[in-house]
Amino acid sequence: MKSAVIVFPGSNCDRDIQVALRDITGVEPTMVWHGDSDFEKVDLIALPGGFSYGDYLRSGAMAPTSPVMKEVVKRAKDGVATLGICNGFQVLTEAGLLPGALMRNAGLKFICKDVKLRVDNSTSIFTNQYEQGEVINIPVAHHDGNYFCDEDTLETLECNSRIAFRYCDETGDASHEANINGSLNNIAGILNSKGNVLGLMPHPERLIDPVQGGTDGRKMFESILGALTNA
Amino acid sequence: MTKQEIAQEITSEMVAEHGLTEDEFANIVKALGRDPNFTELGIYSVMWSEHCSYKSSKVHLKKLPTEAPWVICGPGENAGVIDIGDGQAAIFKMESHNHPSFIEPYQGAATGVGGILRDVFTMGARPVANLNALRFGAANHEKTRHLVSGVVAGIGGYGNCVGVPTVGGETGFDASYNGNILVNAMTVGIADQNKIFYSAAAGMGKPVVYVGSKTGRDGIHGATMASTEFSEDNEEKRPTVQVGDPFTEKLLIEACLELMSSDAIVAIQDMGAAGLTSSSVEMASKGGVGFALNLDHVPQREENMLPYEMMLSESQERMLMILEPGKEDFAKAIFEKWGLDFAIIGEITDSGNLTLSFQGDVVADIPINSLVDDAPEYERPWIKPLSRKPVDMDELEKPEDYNKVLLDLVGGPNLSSRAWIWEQYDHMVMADTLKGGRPGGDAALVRIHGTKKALAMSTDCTPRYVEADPFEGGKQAVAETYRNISATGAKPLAITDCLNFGNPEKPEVMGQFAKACEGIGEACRVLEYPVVSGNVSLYNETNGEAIKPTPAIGGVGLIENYEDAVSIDFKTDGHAILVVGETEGHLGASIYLKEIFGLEEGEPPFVSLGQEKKHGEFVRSMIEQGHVRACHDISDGGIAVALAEMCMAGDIGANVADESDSLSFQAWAYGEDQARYIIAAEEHCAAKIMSDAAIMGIPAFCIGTVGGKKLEIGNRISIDVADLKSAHQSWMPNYMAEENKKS
Amino acid sequence: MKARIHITLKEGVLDPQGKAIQLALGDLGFGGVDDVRQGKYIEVDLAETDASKAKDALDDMCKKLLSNTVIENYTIDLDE
Amino acid sequence: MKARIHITLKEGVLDPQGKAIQLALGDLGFGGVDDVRQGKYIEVDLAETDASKAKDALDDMCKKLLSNTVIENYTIDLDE
Ligand SMILES: Nc1ncnc2c1ncn2[C@@H]1O[C@H](COP(=O)(O)OP(=O)(O)O)[C@@H](O)[C@H]1O
Ligand SMILES: [Mg+2]
Repeated sequence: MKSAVIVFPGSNCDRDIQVALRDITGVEPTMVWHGDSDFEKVDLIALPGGFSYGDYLRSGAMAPTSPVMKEVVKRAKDGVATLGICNGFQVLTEAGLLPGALMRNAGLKFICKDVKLRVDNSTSIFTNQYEQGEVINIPVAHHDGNYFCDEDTLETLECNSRIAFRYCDETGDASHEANINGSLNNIAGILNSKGNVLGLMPHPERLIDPVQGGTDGRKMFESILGALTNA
Repeated sequence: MTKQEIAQEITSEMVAEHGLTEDEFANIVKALGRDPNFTELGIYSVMWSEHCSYKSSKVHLKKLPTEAPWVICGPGENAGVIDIGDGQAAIFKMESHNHPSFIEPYQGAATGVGGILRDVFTMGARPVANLNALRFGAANHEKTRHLVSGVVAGIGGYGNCVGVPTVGGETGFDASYNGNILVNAMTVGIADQNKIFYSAAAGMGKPVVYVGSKTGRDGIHGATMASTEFSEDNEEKRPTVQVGDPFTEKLLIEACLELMSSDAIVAIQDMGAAGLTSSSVEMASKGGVGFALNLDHVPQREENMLPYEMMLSESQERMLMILEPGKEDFAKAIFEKWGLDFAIIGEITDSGNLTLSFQGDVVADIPINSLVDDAPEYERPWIKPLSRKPVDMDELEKPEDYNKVLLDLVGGPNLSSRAWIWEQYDHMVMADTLKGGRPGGDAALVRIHGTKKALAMSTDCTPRYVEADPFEGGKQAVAETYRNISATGAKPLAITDCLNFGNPEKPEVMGQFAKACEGIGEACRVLEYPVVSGNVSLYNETNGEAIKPTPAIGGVGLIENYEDAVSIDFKTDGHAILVVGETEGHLGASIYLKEIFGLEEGEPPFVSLGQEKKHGEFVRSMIEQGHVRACHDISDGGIAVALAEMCMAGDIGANVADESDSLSFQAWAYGEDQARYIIAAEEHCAAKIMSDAAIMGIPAFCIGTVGGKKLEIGNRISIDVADLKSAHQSWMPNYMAEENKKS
Repeated sequence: MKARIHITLKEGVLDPQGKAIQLALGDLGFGGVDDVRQGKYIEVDLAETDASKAKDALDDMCKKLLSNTVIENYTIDLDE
Repeated sequence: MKARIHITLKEGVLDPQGKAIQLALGDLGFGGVDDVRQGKYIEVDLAETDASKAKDALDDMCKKLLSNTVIENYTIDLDE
């Protein structure tokens, strides 16, 4: 399985996801500079976490202006699997590949800690190795992860099982207390309507080796590997 | 300032405003053979300021041990460098940003992080960890919350964006910092030993190149500000505050590292305090060469900037380097790719002078050696600090409820959880922070990318002790980092320091400084744990009130295989709990006396460096042999607090016997004797640990077992771990939630 | 030509920063603060001298970059 | 009573956000953008009906919370 990691100025989890992809797929991902308008054909495009363009103005707002994003948008629309983590999720919404917006955390502070997520869609190419309703442990690290969209969009997301992950407590309850950043319906990650684009705020690439504190992030990459190599 | 102002004659008021004494000015005139002009006066004033010249501290710093076989580069360069095997080096330093952070906590702290990062990557290292040692005023002081909130947000705002994990530090509250908070930031980086860059300029005619952000009128006189006392109205006379741009810093790191992978760079230096002045003077002086700079070529953000302003500006995110001739275009392309300014602003000369031209005129021409070698060096008078009387504990009424004592300690301002702080820091970016080395333990552990090795890092200082006895306190600060690192299984290798003190012109303060340095030096010698970099921050006084002497120590160690590392959390029912080291019940200058009785009295605990070394080595060898399941050093709050911390971290109880024997319970449980550790181990391992200890003559006693939901210590303490946790975790968030409430 | 752009959250979009400011003002003892909304204010200096062309360009800038039309509204004032 | 508060960086203070926006506008193909400065815009609804009292209170709010007077200036407009 071939993958590409898009590197924007200010990306800072690009190496982390590169390492995770290399480790799990066994193939070195291509690192693509934001200024390039074309890159080789790949099975997966990954938009890493970080602070593209400093996250000045709004998180993820400036990345869509870069040459590479035109190509990313085109390929994502053509059905190429596209994964946005943290800042990558923010970029995907700003680029219009996913609906809604990520606003400042309700508590206004940056949050970095392990959180519990409930897997609410275990059939997508990104999540098929998880059990439906499984509670997993993943770190978050963001200032703007408060998911917002209009009511119609929310209903569409809910009705079509497009909410991949929700913040929850240990028992899997997506409670108000477990909602770390004020996201609508505890949303932590969503899929596009075709299911080939996933954006999520937590960082699965930070939990792939037990010494990092667990391996719950591995399954996401294993899901992708399974889905894309069998396809 | 106009051009006329620049050309004006220098008056004695101007000299005084620049923080120079009459004698110092006379020396300038002597060195130049004429009166300086305004630009030259500005340059001398910053180079001769306390901050840049270390004029009061140098004589004492010279006594610190700086060598060991694994030291590649000690103090004097931008940061210290040590050998960590496999051709790799760890490069690190700690630095203060106290005054700016008091004036503007967010930007002050943020630019402090930016500055220390540059000190480290300028030497060719990729920064891999940030730490911060913070001291705030009393919790109930009206400014404290605002300062905590701004400083923490600033450190996070910068470090998170740059993408370097902030993995540790320390945070204290004490009234002596009400008017002078301390913000000490430390960065640790990793480089290949054959790719380390130094600052000495060499090679006649080679180009002097400026890269990074443009120069504005930011923070002119920052270095002089850091070299005077605060008074109430200082806050009004704010110099322009520097604003940090972490995005540009991130680009600068990547661009510099990219250029460094070639052989284009002869020398490189960041522009820190006193910006272009100190960077060019230091590079030239180290290389014994002259610099001719054309200021018209300096990238400028504002209009009509004058030489004085350009030379003294402290605009952030800038570097100065000497390139190999012919590599200019190659280098320029890299910086342009990263969207950064790149300008050739001058060349190396053999004049030995710093010669500045501006709009066709020579506006300054100063012998470099006079700026550095002729800088004042003072052996300021000092008096030996008075020694304190021991506290007579029998005079104090014993607490009735030891449960409440423990809850008050772990749930009080100084020992409560700092999660509120570190959760605002991305402490996992780069994906190399080890689970057991996340903030909250003894030392932070960050794996060296792509290897089995990990760095262990900790910052420590107990100002209570240093105030009570600067010599013992200086020793203790070093010993505590040594212990924190050893407790993870890593071998402590070297330290950096940040020596925060009051006004050096006061003999008592100078006495604290001198004795603390002696103590630090002594500890470094015995522990084979040299000082490789550091920073001094003096004049931490407001209206004549000095801070508690605070020599913050940042220690760095190495563990060969991170799978061997242990963390502080108790793991499983049935593990035996051992105390390594002698418990004598020393309560003088303890946190117990301070927080429970409101007393800051007595002598601090004596630090037997021989024992520190022996016990540290022993604990490390037990960890390496795989006998240890959890380990924590005993420091503030003694055995009781250490046990509580291990229970809370593991979410599991412990049953411990009251082993106070001839000591009173309070002395046994809360005494702060040094060179001690608590270890949890399976029973057969515990037996092995105790028998090995006996052979080596090291005290090691089994005091109980892990298990249950409560921490029970004899019949005096019995508390649900959940209650301990709730007290421990709620203090900071509750306190900070009151941020805007009227006080 | 100088433009002043105001970017505000759409009605119905929760404003965590505004809410936090409102609470903080209450805590500071300011009574009677019924609502606070926080937005952005951007000043742009343009080389363009034709007002209608400038306005068109600015409108485009707001749509493409300066505002997120999912959650924000914008207004443009031109100094002439 | 409604107030509109503008908070802008003092002259000479670095504005990394403004600079980044300016660059991004360039990347988007907008020529002739000479300068961009970003500030905050805050709307406050007050129960107070006396304009001069409201102004005093707002001034106080700006000093104590809304602006960082070390690096920012503020202006207050009252809708009356
Ligand atoms: N400002 C801070 N930033 C990050 N971590 C911090 C900070 N202050 C304290 N910590 C973390 O909290 C834990 C407890 O700190 P401290 O009480 O100094 O430990 P110890 O007494 O073992 O040296 C450590 O893991 C430390 O790294
Ligand atoms: Mg510590």
